[in-house]
Amino acid sequence: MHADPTAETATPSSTADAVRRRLVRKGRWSVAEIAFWLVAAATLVFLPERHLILNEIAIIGLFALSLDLILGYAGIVSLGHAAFFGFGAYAAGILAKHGLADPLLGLAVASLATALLGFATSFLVLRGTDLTKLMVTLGVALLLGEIANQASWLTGGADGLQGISMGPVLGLFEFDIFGTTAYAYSLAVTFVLFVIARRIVVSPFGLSLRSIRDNPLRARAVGIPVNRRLVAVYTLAAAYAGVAGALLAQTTQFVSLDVLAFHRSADIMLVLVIGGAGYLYGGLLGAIGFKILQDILSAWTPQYWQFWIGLILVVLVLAGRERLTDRVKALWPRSRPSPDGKAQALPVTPAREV
Amino acid sequence: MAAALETRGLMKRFGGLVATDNVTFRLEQGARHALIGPNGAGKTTLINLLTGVLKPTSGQILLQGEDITGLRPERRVQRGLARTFQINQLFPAMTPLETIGLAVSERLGGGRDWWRVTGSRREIVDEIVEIAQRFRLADVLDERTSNLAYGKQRLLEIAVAFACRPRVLLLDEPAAGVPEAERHELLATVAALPRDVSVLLIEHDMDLVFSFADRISVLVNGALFTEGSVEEVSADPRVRAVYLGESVDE
Amino acid sequence: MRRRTVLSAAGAALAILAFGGAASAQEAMKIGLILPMTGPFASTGRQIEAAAKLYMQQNGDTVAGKKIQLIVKDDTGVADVTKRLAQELIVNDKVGVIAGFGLTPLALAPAPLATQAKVPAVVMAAATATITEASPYIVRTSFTLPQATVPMANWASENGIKKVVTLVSDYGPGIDAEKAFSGAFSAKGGQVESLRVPLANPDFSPFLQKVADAKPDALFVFVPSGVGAQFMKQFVERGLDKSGIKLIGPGDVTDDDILNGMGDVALGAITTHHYSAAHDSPENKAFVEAFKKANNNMRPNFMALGGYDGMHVIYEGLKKSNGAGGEALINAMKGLSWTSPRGPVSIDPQTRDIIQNIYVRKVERVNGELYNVEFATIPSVKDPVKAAKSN
Amino acid sequence: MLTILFDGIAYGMLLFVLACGLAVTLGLMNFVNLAHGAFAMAGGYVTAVLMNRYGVPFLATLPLAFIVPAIVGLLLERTLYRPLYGRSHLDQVLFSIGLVFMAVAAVDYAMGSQQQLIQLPAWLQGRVDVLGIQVGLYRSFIIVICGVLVVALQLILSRTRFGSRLRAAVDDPRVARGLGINVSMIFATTFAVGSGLAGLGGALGAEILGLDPTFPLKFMIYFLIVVTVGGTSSITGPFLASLILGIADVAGKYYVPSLGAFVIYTLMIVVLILRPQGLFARAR
Repeated sequence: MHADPTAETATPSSTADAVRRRLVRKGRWSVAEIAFWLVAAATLVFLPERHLILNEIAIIGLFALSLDLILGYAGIVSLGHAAFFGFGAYAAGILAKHGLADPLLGLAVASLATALLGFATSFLVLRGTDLTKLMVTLGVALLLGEIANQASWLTGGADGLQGISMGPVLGLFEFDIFGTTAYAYSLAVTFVLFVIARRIVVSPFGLSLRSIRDNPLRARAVGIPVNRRLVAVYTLAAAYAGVAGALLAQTTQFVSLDVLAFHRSADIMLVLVIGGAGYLYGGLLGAIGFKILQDILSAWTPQYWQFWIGLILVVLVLAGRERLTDRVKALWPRSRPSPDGKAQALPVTPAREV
Repeated sequence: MAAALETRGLMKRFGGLVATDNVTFRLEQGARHALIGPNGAGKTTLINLLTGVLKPTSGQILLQGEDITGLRPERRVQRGLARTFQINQLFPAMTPLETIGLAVSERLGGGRDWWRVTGSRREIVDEIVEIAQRFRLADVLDERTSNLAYGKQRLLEIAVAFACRPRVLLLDEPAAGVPEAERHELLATVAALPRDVSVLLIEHDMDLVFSFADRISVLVNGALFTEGSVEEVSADPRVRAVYLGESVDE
Repeated sequence: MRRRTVLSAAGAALAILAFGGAASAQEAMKIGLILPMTGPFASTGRQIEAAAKLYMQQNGDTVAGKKIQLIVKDDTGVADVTKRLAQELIVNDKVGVIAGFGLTPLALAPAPLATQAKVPAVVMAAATATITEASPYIVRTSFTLPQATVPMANWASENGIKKVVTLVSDYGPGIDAEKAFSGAFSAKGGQVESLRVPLANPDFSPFLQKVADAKPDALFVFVPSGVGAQFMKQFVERGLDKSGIKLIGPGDVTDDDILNGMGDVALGAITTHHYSAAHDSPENKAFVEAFKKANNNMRPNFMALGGYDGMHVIYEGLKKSNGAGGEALINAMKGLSWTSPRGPVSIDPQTRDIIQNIYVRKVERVNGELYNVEFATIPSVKDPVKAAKSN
Repeated sequence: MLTILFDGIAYGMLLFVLACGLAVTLGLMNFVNLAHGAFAMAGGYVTAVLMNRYGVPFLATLPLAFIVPAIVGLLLERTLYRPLYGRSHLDQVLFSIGLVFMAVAAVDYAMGSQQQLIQLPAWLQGRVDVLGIQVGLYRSFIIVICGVLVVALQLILSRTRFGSRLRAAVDDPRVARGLGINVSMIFATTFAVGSGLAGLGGALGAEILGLDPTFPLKFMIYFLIVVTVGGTSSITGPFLASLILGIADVAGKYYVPSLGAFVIYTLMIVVLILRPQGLFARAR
């Protein structure tokens, strides 16, 4: 990390090598990261009883990762991200219901369909303050939920979409009642998409997104087509969320209206913010923390677990959430903690001042 | 030969207020041209018109002889018109390395590249190194921008604009707020900008204007008041009256 | 250093997950009770849980040599959570029966699991007719909406009502109720006009205005219990009661849980349902008294009864199957008949739905409190949808 | 026809009283207080408990439905909210959602999860015929109370010393502080009043909107819609937005019942796309 003291006097080529090393290093995996994924893979063998909730965690983690792409990297706040999650879930579910039972084909179709939806709605979030964006995205999700409710001939309406039967993954692995196939499948998909996302955020494209988040005025002045980039990442994130939704539909073989509900969007926001936005692992860690906590608390007190979740949120914020997440972020070489403790990754600008 | 940058009858009205009044102006190739004027003369509006942040009410802007009036800001940058900001507009959470790398890779078409790691292309790395050395940032490349000394931040501000390889560079008060100790480094760097870049300098600091510019335009109340060589303008009694009188002859 | 922190945190998470799993099941019969305990439908969950616990308290926790253990889970009213919880209960806790299910999608989501794992599922609340068709392992102890609704249509046409507007919440059970009523009522020569209200709807006034414009003899209404109160109030506020429009519907609108709080606005509403806390029988008196005593004077409603009878079906089924689960248990449940607090009931061996009396009731003030007072009985009603199919 | 308009106005007025406190906290303190609905719920429960357990008449409970949430709001503002003013919006969202969860579970624990119902006095029930229009008495009552409140708020903001200080603090807290205005005190007072108004709205709305522990979550979206559509820079913005939304919602459901639920969301999206700052925001 220390600056090369010989930089100014060294020959250009040796400096160039140093610069390149520094830039390329950011694409390299740290030990903590590798350990994280190894532990995740190990749970396939060591925690056979918990595969069902782990499956849900993997799906929520992917969903939160998708929100991180737009919130943490591009600075677009969304309170309606469930629109894409639910759309993907319905796409995959309806497809399977009508005979196309191959899971991977379903994922592909669902992600394409949601990408289209994301592209179409991305133009709504290019303008306005954070509050406006929150409400516009929320409105889109609510509208979609209402459409799904009305179109009960297609979606099953409020009763939910029944009669989904999935074929085996890759033609080999049937979904079992222990959720092992489901978890392995979701984890594998999440991992692959994570690797892609990780490449993307260290690419020049990813760098340009961060620059837009930090200072759109300057980003434009550097010649970055800001709107086009935002549309691109919003579309990508939509596709990711669509895949997460499709995974849920395929592994639970049921889709109900609440995949589009407000609480999905709000929960995923909580998950991401708890885990910390802007370093990709936030969504995954947040999903693990939130779900385990919820599982323990709601087993302990099914009626009143929400109180304790609420208390934890309040304490977390008062105790300085960012300090905690910064400590975790520091494990990842690329993102350094901000010394002033201010939200470097949290682009939410004051509503009145934009 | 076409001017590097030219405006023809440029007008901007905000409601009843005329902020830019029929400005027709040429920035010659390789020029070192200063634009001065008292506060509220409309310098910022003019810059915003040139860079495309604002749309003119009427009139034309030409870059290297081509009409760019209707182009969006980022397209103008891609055509070779870059600017710096009077108040730093940097990426506080990024390092100078990333900032310059961003601008370079963007210009080389890398911004659409979402698969390769930044820095995997040789020509990008070479150019980052060249710019970092030119702007004396090589020893702070890995610092967080928000932690840099103010003078270094100003240098970075110019370096980012320069990394866009502009044919025309608009410098908006580059030395504003730089402490005396760091000033020399900055002025030397500005003076050493290559001659194939035409520079329009917007400045309050008359020392800098006189040492840097070979031509001066004076803007008053949104209109072009006068234009000429440094000697002509500094000798013009009307200019002294409206402007220089206050800042030079005190 | 930091790496170690994260690794140990990961280890801790693993440990929590591992030990969160339950111990193995031996001579116990576990019942997984999955209910919405939080969220908008929490009161459904509370009633059922209270009734199930009351039943166990009254009848002991050992049946056919097996110790009954009740595991309550909160699905927050979200279908995929219900499914996951059911799956975990079956796979990890090795439950012999899953039960509860507050809403239609919550009952439908885990249905394939019941089939796959051969675990009986006792539906204690959800009332859409089709639910028992989703799996041969589903038994229902609540009611079906057509079951409660068709008698309403018959009663209405027999009592001089010619024109009815139906107003239902726009979701499965609502549409079920609307179809059942319209079908039966127009078959008898009545005239029906239909309105559907979004489920999340705080203000009924525009819909009620439409009703007022239509000037029907009666308004047939189905909204989820809970929203019923707001509906009643706005009905009266709009003066529809005074303009001679009768309020009729299945008993969800005059839910016992909140009926007393509605006040005089509810007076005179006529409903058909399978249970009223005011049902006049010794079984019911004992049930209501014990329930109130155990639950801080809360009045049991039809949800509670569904839970109570659901436990009864499980207990009696186990007795008949000698403690065996799976297919033996579901077969033992078929055809059970007993006297419930709601009256004589039995489980239809073909449809696994409950056969029960439907009562026509009117809201009246009894000893200072509002009750649905039964004044006519239609004995042994089967679910009309499935009855029509089998004919 | 006019009845629909009347109902829409009453509904809109109610929304306004419920949401205006949120507009103020958002506009003035730049604080995203999603727990706003919890204060409304508190007011509703104050009224319900006083009426049902202690037999206090409806009208007499209303001042308390204002005062209790206002005091709670004041205490929370002094202790928990204040340290978070400078924090990011996401922190504020997380914190206030946490408060909502706690409030929901706590009320559930204390009061049970069922609907709380109140009995209006006889003179507020039913409706009368005014010039051929059917007018609900309770809705008229709501319109009158809310109308008085709107006028009073507007007068306080535009005519009193407190109002001018408040506006100064809104425009630029630093300058206001420099002028010797006790900004912190103004914030606290405003927060308390906003919470109190929400409580009053909750009490008035219990009859029409229902009241159960999930109230703050159920109506959060509506409050946010009112505030974003109306803009946060004035009181009149959210007021007009409430009216428009109320009327559009009621009329939409009356004339096109099958599309009823779409109206309010579509309206919001369209408005925000055309006017991202809100319909009635001052140009900046």
